Amino acid sequence: MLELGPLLSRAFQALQSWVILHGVPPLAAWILAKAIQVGVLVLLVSLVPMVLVYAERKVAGFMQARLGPMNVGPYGIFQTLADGVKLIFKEDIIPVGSDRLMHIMAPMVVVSPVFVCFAPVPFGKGLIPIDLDISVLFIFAISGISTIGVLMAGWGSGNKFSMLGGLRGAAQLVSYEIPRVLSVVPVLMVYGTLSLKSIAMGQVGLWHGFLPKWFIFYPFIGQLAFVIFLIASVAETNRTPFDIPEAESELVAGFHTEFSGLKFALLFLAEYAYVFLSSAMAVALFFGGGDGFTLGGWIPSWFWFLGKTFAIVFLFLWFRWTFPRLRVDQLMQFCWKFLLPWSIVNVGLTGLMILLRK
Amino acid sequence: MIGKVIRSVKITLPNPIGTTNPLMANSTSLPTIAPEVFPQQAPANGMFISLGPQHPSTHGVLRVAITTDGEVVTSAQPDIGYLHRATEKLAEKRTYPQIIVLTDRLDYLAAMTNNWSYCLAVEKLLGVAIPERADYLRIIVGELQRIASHCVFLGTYGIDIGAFTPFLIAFGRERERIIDLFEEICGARLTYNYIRIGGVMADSPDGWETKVSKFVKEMYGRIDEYDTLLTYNPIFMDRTKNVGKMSQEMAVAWGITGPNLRATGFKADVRKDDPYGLFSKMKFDIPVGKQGDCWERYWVRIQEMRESLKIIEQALAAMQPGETMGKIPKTFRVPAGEGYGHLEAPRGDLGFYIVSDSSPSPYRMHIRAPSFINLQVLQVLLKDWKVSDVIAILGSIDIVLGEVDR
Amino acid sequence: MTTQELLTSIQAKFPGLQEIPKVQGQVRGDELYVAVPADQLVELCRFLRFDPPLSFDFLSFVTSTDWKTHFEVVYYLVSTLHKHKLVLKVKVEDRAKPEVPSIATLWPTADWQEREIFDLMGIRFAGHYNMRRILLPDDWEGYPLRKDYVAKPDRYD
Amino acid sequence: MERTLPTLIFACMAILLIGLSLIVVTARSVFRGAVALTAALGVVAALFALLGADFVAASQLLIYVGGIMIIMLFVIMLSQRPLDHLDRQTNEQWVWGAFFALAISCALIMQFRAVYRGVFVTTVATPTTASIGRLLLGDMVVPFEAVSLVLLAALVGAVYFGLDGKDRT
Repeated sequence: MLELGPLLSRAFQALQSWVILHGVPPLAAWILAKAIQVGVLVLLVSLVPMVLVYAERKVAGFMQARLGPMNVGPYGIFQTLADGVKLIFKEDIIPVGSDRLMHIMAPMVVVSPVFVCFAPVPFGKGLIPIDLDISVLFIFAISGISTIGVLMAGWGSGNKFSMLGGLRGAAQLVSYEIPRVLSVVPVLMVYGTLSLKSIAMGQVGLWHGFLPKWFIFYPFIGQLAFVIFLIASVAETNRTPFDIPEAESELVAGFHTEFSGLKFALLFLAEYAYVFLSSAMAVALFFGGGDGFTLGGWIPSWFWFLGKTFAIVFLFLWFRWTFPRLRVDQLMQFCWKFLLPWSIVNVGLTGLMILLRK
Repeated sequence: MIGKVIRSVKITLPNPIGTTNPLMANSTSLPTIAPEVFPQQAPANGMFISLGPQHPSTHGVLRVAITTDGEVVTSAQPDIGYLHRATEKLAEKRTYPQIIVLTDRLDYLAAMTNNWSYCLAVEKLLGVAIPERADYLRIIVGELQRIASHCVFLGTYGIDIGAFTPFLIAFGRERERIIDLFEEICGARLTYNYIRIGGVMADSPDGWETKVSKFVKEMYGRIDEYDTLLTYNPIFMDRTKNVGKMSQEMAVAWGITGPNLRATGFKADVRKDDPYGLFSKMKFDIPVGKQGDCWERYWVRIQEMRESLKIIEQALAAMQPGETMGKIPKTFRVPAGEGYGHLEAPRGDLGFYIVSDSSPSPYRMHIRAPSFINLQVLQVLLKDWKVSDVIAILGSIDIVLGEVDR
Repeated sequence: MTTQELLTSIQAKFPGLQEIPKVQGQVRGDELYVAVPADQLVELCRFLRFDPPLSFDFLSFVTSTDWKTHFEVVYYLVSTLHKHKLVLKVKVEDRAKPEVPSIATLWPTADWQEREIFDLMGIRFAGHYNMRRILLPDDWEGYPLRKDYVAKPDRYD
Repeated sequence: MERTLPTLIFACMAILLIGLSLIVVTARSVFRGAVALTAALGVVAALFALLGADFVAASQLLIYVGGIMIIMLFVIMLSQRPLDHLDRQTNEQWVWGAFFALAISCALIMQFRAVYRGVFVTTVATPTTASIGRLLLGDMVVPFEAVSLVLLAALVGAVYFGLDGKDRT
């Protein structure tokens, strides 16, 4: 009824045929169609951080016995918009003694992979921009490029604190990438595919008539995989308790100390977009994507997907406002001595389970 | 490390100090903790880091120059004086009552105890007795001030370690209420000028005492909340336990006072050792730590807040209506001589040494500022710790730059 | 230990030392005030610090007063074990080049306090490892806490 | 149409790759050179993707760009200072280097021209993951494991050399 996917694809086809009827070559029409898709996606991905920033402020406010933004618009809902406008008009400062080219390129390198990463995310029935066969691997691979941007930002600022932040960021991101990828391997083994859409589709249905067939409900392996994935994702997005690259009490603001205006906004946007991406991935991998178990027929799948995603985003916000920050060596120990062994154990357990099933 | 979760297990630390002094009284060896001159250049394979004066974790305009060998601090030299206002010189040009205003600006997070300490010294010189009600009011505001000050410490220390929420809870909720109480009694929220020579500025307004006792009752629960939020948080404990350890010998030799000294297990408190006001009538414990690490410095402060609440309750119960100002003329001359008054401020032993030549203003006033004296131990305390521990150690010493630079 | 006992045990080791008598009409705390010549200071301090019955392990503060004719350096010592207190006063006659031996090796807490006195009062502490200005800028002229210090108006006045 | 568009993209990518490679060897700043190398590896991944090797492309990005290059940049950041790009990276052998590079590339071009004459770039849209997996754990399992053993040995060696003298036992 309210499913957007079929509606959109029908509208799309109508548009395409109308354009071709009016003498536009099919290739141009195809490019136009893709351009519209990309435009919508980029717009959505840019809007999501604005929502998240507002949510973060409100959640923080309620956790800290205060109100959060209240002045711009009712309950301050336009606060992020105002901030965005402010950031756009702010002076863009490139410090003397910095590597100018790296300083300018860093925010672009950080932010552009995010948009690409959203391409294979199944937002709901028929709402998947591009169904890649290797979408899980694709997202991990592309999001790794952002790390280069963090390093470039740290290097290009010509500031010791930025440099330290960049170094810490690189070490942390590379380390946590490994348990993060390994934590997803059990899911891939169970569903036998690398496509997020197929994984999400594989989780539709109920066990014993009441328990959804989501991966998280696989005994032990599901929960363990999800916990490792969540922790590693928090670390990948540089948020508390793993916000060591930008630890404000130690490194001022880490790798984005020297960024202002739009460049800072881009770095900020990337952080929140990655939070959203990680949550969306977690939903597709562990929570059945757009599957709405018993109520599935009543509420559209995209609504389910977004609802679950924001529930996981809330976890991210919750962590940030309750935990202190780890020290660098503790962070590394936690990754290499706790997360990594357990994620490997989880892969083994999953293999055992698959063998036993056969 | 994350594995060993200690949650809501109240750790009771036995008091290792009985009546014997831990410092071997007959030892003739010198303490081997003489600092070294700060090297002018970074070591060959090390780095030179200038932390501050504009840095979010130096709690004001403090600069700490650090040289490192890899991650390890090889030498640290705090650089102060950015906030120097020459209070001691200014005092020589002002009359005695006017100086109270200056003392407000020293430790601006604990202005009440500054006023009190100064007034103690002047009252010693004058030899006046102050009314009982004034003494009780002083105890109440003094202990409230201690709680407020420790609330700021708790919050800012949380931020240093990366937890933002305790700051807004402790600073924005509980301290705010204490400040409201202060505003009601003296009209000011930060620089109170409430405790005057010979008594206090004004009696408490109607209903103030019930408000205080209501606050005290609620505050017990709030401190338990801090325990769940920060004190026993495993990450917080990982960051602060066994970090920045200070031995008793070292602490005493460096003149450390207050919670920092007590965290080493040394039972020293001016309120007990050299009771002033009516503290000899009050029943309270001195919480002490064991090994003087960052976590215990923090923990001692949390426990102290509980003890302060007990003192306030006792003072409220014992307080009778009466005069709040002794018989002090509007203008007076202090007899010539010298006097030293000190008390247990939130940051340690705060004292005023006043030399008078029977003129309306002191001939010389020296402030024994606990933050200033506690800060210098950083020269040796930071050594051999990792760079990321610097913030944890610096924050746990709890300095106020207004008092360091005076 | 009472002040009298303190005095006798100090005088047993340092016979030349005298208590500063209380001037008629002046007020003073009930601590023991002892005048020490600068050349005996370190030796006396070492004795006070490590002698078991005395064990003044805690140096509360060091300060100085400008008496126009001379300077006076004041040490306030406390024993955390016996809870007795002692005030040492060192008179510095030489106004042109005032110098007192440093005791920062006995009580490290004197480190910055001596530097502060040097900074504001201009008394040098011989043997201090790092005798530099601490609060004021290194190029500051004069010693502000001296009574004959004249504040020069700067661009902010 | 289907033949020219991929070929066009391929040509663009090839030119980009050559340009980036030239930056790698000529950049004054080591850091910039490494960033250009990262970009070049990314373009190689794009070429793989264009040729239908989607798994290899993603692995290329994940391992080279997201792993190895980050470690290299990390090392450069630890050992260099931001203003080093003002220094000139001199290499007296550059003439000979350029000569041999040109000679080798000419030889390769000549060779490949003969083999691939008339072959156009075609994108194959079949997933390759499963077949690669079967190959690696089937016919190729012995070389695969041998390679991982070599890597393990290299890792142990690196840890050994990374230790301080006193920690070596």
